[in-house]
Amino acid sequence: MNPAALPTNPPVATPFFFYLLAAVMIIGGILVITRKNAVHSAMALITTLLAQAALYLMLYAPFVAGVQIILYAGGIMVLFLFVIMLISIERTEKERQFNKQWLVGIAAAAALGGLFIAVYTTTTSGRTLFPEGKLTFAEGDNTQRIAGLLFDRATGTYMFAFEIASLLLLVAIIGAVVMAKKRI
Amino acid sequence: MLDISTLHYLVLGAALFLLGVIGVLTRRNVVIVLMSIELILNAVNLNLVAFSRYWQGIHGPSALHGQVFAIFIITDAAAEAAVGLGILIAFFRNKETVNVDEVNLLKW
Amino acid sequence: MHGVVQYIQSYLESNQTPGAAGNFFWATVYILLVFVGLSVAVIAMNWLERKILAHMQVRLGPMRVGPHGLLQPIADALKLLLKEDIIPAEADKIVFWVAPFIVVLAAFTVFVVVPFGPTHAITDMNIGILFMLGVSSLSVLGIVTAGWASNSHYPLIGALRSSAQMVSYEVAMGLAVVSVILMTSLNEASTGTLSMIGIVQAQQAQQQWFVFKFFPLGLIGFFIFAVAMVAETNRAPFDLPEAESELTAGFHTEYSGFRWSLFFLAEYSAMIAVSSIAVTLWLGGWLRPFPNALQGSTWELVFSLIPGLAFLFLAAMTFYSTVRMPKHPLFRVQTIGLAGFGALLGLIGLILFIPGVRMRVQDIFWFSAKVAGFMYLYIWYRGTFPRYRFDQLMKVGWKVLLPTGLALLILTAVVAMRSELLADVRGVWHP
Amino acid sequence: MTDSRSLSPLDLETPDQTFLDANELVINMGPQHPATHGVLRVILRLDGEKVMGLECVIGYLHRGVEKIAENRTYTMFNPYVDRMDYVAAVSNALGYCEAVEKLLSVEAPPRAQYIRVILTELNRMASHQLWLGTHALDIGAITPLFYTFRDREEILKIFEKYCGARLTTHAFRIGGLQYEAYEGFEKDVKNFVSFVKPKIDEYEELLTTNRIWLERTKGVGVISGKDCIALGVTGPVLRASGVQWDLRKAQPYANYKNFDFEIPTGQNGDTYDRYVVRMAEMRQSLRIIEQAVEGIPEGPIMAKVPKVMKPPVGEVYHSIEAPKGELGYFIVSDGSTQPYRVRVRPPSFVNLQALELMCRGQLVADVIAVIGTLDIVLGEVDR
Repeated sequence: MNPAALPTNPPVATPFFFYLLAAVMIIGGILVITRKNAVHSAMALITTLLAQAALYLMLYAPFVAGVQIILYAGGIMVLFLFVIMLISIERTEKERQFNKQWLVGIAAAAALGGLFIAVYTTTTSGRTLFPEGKLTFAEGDNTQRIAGLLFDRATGTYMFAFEIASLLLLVAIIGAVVMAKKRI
Repeated sequence: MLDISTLHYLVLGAALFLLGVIGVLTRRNVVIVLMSIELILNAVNLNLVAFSRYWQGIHGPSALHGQVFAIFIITDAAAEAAVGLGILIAFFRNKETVNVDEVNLLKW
Repeated sequence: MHGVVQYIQSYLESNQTPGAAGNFFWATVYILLVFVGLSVAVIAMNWLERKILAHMQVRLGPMRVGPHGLLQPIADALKLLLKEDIIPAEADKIVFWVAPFIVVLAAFTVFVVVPFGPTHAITDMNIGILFMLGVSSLSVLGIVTAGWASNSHYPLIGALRSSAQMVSYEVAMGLAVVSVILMTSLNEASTGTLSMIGIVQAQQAQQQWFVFKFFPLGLIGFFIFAVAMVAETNRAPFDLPEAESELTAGFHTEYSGFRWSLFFLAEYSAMIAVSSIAVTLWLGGWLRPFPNALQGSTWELVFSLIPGLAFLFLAAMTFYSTVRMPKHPLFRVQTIGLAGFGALLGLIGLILFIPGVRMRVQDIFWFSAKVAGFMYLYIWYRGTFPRYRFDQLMKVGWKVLLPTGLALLILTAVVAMRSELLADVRGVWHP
Repeated sequence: MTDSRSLSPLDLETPDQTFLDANELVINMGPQHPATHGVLRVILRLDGEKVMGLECVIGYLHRGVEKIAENRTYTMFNPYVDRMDYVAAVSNALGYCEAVEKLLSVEAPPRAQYIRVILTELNRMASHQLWLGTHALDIGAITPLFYTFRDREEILKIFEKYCGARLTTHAFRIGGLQYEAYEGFEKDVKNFVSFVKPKIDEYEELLTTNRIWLERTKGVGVISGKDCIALGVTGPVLRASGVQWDLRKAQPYANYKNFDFEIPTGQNGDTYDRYVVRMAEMRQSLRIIEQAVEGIPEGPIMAKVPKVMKPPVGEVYHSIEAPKGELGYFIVSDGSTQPYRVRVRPPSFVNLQALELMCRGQLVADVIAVIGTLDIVLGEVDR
């Protein structure tokens, strides 16, 4: 048995992991919108986000998965928790959790869901969207290719958008500081 | 079990999207509303990355536009969360509450 | 059975990490091995910290449980496990229960991508360093929720402090890391990589540890990381979240027994984790010292003998203290125990001389030795420095490390650009 | 910030308007807290980490020492004073004995005076070493504590050899000393002086130029000399604010005018200056000890005092410079064998009043540093 005989990139147990992660995400999502306590909601959302990062890995998008973990779970959610701790939540926990239009809201969401179902069932190509389901890519160059789309002089379609995004972040920083500061 | 197709991801994305919409429309707590918005953005991201996977299957490994979009949306989400939570803190400081229902004046 | 032996043989001869080999079973075994080794390292670290700190402070440290207190960590662990697990009545029970596990999971998961050698890693991820930074930043979630769930003021302040601290130091840390990633793109075979193994291989290919690359740029990046990683792991002099003189114990004030020991475990494995990042990124990972200056089969042989010699030296020291033990019957058990420990060390040393093992293990040895150096630094800091105040900590993070990191990144990019252009002229670099 | 420096009493009802009160936090620091030096309880009102106000709650260690004095004879009360400032028991005893001696109009013989000075200054060293160790520990440096305790041990050994006790020594008697200095006392003291001199440099090496130490102590807990005088703050805290006031020079007692020493002062009145002043005081103490041990005269160690002390009716106030500040004893005699009233002016208690002024507007970590730099002993605060 030589090293070359070792299996390379064997198929992962894709359906099993997909359903597992999907279940985690759905349950997490439901918990997010039903918990009284905002910290519990945040924890559920973190679980959802991490499961989604794992799904990204299954979709051969490792870089997006890494960004998801580092930015969403490590950055944005910490910000959320930080704010939840700054504001006292004891009072809101005892109050009514849903607003008066909850019925309308759910009805609207149901209509939207119906629309989705209608679209998905009528589309003929629906079930065959992954024609090369078994195809695997070398993950090795995913990051490089994304970088190429973002930065490269020749293939960089999104260079301008990238700069705009940095501007957006700058504006957001200033806005957040202006909003949150007690007295400027 | 069936092989997982793009549709599976789309359905999952749609479900998360709907959950987010329900959260935004029905909850009173601003923090949870913001979290629901994050949920919606993530549902979109999931779709985009799934499309990117599909596109890669057709056009080869360089067709990563969906993933680039997803990265932009994550950037957006960070900006949105920062500003939203900043507004939330300012609001809480003045009103001592985090209920959207009570944001019914143009001034405070 | 034969198949298993064959598999091990083929693994030893292959150039793949166990994860890359894709076999579920063996990957699991390797994960278990790494985690057991990590736990042992944490236990050893506990003992070493107490002894080294004690000797810095003109005292002896643990001396009672086992010879020279060797069994003290085990006694501590037993005590913690047997202690009553108190959950405060007003605490948020679920979150209180979950928080320590988040911290431990985050600290342990990082080791999935730590390269102990070119083939000694659980897996080699394309986004290794990104994954490591991301997962280690998850531990702040556990700390924040632990502080909040305790429903008590000191833990809450500790949690707020730690979240602010960890988030701000992550920025400087990331900038230092990015400068290294730029450096990886400069060898003639590769186009830059985020993979932990790839980074070390880039250093190998460039015949240079990145700490010396573009002197002094690599050194500056290394210093930024070395400061940020201390703050990241909440250790002295940045141990504000658990500053005992101010906040009693910070975020884990209300924790006791097993749950507290989980925080302890996580803290020490996080220390080892960030030290491994530093070692991988700047100090050449598993590469032996002087990879470029001292080449040739003779030097290879000399350096491959060092692990065994180091263990034999430790064994000799142990035997020396065995001889120095008092000859009183009361100390007989301890003397025998110490001699046994010395014999164990000597045996390991001898095993390390076997050629097959020798070549296979020296990667792990050099990696661990470098990490151990960092661990000693941690203890040294703790013995020497007073604690920063919170605003000063933030000042160091945002006003010193962050601008330095940005300048470093730009400078590195400029310098790297120049050498890349040169490489382009030579026709070896291709995008 | 300007009003926080004034001496207005803390108003807990209306919050300071420069802060918004949306997330004001009230923290109960102590009585069980690692850094309040015993059982001090500090109620902190915080805005984030900023101290908006604080209130000290004391009395957890109250033993009624002053009341006990009214039921004890003058001699019997002598050991009780050791229990007030238990890290500087010798100084307490010196103040008490001198006060009663003043009441009785006797004076201790010169030899006794010299030995008293040596022991008191040794005790000042011990007290300052303990302060340094715990203060550095509060600020996060754990190692100085072990160094100072190692060296303080040598002082305690001398005490033990002299009178058999290490901490609550009961070394002095009214009218002089009970015990002659033991064989080799002078040699021990000289050895100690030459032993400890490089050790003080060692402490300074660890801290004085340490960047973190400077950042943690400079400009922290500033108090002006005027405020010190207004609050009655004495000792190193007062001297660090630039007021050159030391009772050993200002109202010389117990032979101190025979010795040549300086009064170290600071300018800024911050924690760092107090640290520098105390370090300099240790060196000055060593100077005094050196001079005293060279010049111990021969002679009796006990003045003529009656077996049953019945001081004449009257009152006396006598104060000495204890390690922590002015330690005063006000004794009223009704002519009986027991004092009618003993009132102690403890330096720690008075200095503690300055805490609120020094901490307002600073951060939580500074409160700890300031409590440490005030060098309080709760036994003395509560009595």
